[in-house]
Amino acid sequence: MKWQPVAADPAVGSGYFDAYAAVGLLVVVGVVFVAVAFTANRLLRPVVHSPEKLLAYECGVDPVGEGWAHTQIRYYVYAFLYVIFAVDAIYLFPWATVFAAAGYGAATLVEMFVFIGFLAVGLLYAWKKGVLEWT
Amino acid sequence: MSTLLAAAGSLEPAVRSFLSPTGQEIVFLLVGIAVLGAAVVSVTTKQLVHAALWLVVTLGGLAVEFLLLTAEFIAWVQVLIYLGSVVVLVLFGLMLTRAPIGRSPDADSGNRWVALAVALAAAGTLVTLVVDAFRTSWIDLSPGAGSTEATGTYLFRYWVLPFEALSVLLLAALVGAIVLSRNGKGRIPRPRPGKLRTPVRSVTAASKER
Amino acid sequence: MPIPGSGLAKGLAVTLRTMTRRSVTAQYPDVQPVLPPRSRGVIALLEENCTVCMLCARECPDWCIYIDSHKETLPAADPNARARTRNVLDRFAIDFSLCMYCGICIEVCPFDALFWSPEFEYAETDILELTHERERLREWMWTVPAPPAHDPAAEEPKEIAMARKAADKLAAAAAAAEEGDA
Amino acid sequence: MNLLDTLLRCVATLVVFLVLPLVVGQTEHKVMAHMQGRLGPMYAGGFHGWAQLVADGVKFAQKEDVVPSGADRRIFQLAPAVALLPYLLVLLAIPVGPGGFVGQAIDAGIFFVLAVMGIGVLGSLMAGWASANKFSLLGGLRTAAQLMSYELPMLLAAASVAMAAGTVSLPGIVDAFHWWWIPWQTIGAFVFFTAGLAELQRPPFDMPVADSEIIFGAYTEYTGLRFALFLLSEYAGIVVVSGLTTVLFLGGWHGPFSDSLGWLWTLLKTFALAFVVIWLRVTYPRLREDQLMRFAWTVLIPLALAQLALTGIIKVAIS
Repeated sequence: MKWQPVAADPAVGSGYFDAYAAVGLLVVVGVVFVAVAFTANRLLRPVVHSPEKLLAYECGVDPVGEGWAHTQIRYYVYAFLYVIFAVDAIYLFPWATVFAAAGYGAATLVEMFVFIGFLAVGLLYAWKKGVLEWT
Repeated sequence: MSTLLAAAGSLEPAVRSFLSPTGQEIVFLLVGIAVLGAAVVSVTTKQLVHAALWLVVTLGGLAVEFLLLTAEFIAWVQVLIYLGSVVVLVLFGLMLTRAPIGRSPDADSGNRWVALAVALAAAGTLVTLVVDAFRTSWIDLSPGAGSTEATGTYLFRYWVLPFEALSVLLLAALVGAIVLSRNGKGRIPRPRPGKLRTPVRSVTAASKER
Repeated sequence: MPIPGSGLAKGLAVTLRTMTRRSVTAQYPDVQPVLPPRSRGVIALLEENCTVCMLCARECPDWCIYIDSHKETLPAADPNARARTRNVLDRFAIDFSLCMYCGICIEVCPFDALFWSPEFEYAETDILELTHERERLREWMWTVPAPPAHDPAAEEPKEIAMARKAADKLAAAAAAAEEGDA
Repeated sequence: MNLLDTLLRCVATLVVFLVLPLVVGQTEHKVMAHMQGRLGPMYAGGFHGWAQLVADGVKFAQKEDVVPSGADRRIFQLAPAVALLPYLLVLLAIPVGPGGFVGQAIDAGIFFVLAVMGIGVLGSLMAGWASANKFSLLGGLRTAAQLMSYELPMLLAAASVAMAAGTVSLPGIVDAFHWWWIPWQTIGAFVFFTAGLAELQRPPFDMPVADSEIIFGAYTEYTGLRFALFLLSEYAGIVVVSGLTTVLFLGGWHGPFSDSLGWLWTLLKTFALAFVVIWLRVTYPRLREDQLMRFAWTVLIPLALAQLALTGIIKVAIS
């Protein structure tokens, strides 16, 4: 769809709002589906209480301690890396739609390469510093 | 600049009445109230992970608001970045440290009144700013004005320099994250499960001596 | 130097090839399996041969054989002789929920009272039912296959050889007596 | 706006959402069995066990709903729905045939699809945290780490297609497709499909649910219908990832006689990819956690960046 800088015509808007109304309707349909499934489940299922059944499953023995254990914190760095790179990747999409159009061309390509280049440097830095090593 | 102005809509005084709202306006208002409610619950709940999940509702609701304002691109960026990564990052962090099921007695901050004051001040400033900037002007929402293509056009026509500056900022953030995750010199002395605590070399040397 | 990824491709080829072949699954309840000879299904008891020597119960690695017996005194046939005692079997049970089918009991039985039967369809819904009492064990005897024939080139079994030797000796003695008479 | 028409499209999407994953699941049962020299289900429904998954569904619907006593009840119960519904929404936007044969065309197609799929992770995270079980928590953490590592190559590869087509609308991308895109975008297709597989936590990328070490990851405590919903979301995920790869990289409805049989082409390509998903599962062993991370950050992301550069240069060269 070509973007047209046309303002103040309510008729133009119908397609856009229709599309997202359909999405909203599908959300409702999905929620109704889940609700119906669980109502059916509620009517069909047996309920037999036993305290053992409600214990946390730990390979058949009684659970030890509580439901939390200390885990390695190393992967947290990649979460940071991901957020930064994701913000970067987002900018690729608006660029992707316009860079080949008339009036942008090579200059925009170079701009983007500079942008990606900076991040590639960041990735290389991370690599070099041993962040991307796991063993 | 004409496209920019056109996209912003006419800045003429309102000719429409606020008393006959359209469907979108009603939905916008309802979602806005829901977002506000979720935000309040998110900061007042005593359960850490619940707070993060209410944040999901808040941010998701904001995405819907963006959609209703025809800012399609921003809306999905909101979902992708805030719901998909920032909240996941927060949840990840909470689970890695300590987020027990149930209430956390230490979740209350002593600064709550200060925080409330700052929040109210910030909100007041923003509302005043927006009201002052737009007064009663009516902006017609034309779908497409917030599409990916339109955003790309603006970004690469008028805002190239900030865009490039952003890449430097992101690089700085990246380097900062890496530096922060290491304690000064060399690598973090990480305990390595499944490996001998004693250096491997000495073990092999000992076996050679034998 | 192999091409990188050739191992991965080879793996994919193996699974794809296997898919095109006929599967080897035996469709058991519909098609009865062809069991190899000497299959270990269940242990059968030939009660008449049992002398309550308790060897099987003692050798059983997981103690799944239960034997109860009492002694019976047989009146002596000859007034000068002592009265003889005999062990009488009261209970012989194997708990197949414990049994690991090692077959040691069968090996050690000196009087051929225990046998392998190839029957294997005796699953139960109650674990207690898996303890087969002697009646049940005796029933399994009907399913014990005849022992396989000896190899034609094999040596004659010792029992038969000895019996034949004795018979031959008797025959020879009889023949000698006849000759002496004559 | 024609409400009835839209409602019909939504219900049709729901039906597709419920049927296709079952077909893929049944295919997996049979294909996996035969690849391992077995037969797979043979009884349910009479002919080669075709109704096995229907029977499973009926069984799941009758099962008791157990919520562990230590669990955070609400979140525990909400998690399967959060994991499931995003795939339903994504299915709406995947174009099947030419001329508007799509649940609902959305202008920001790729964006919508990637953003909404990202929400599904929250379901696993909620399940992992709320179960009050160490294995679940570990599974949830692994899920988060894995999805964060693989979301990025997926985004980059999708951006490459958006560059080639000059649009982010899914029907627009398929319309702009030419056969020579396939060699041009091979690397992107590989990266996208592999990263998609990892997002689904399918073997060989199933570290977060590694059954031999952390039982079933975030889903350990789930029973009955809630467990079934998680399973359904996994198979719906296969359909969605295969469908998206088809639409983005394999030309969707393009093929011989594509005017009338376009939808058939899309379905065929989707099923071929779903078969590949199953095939990979049967063939390869599970990657270790460090291998997973290294693969994403040192193989897929550089490859995706290279693909971006290639796409940009060629696109500018030909325009």
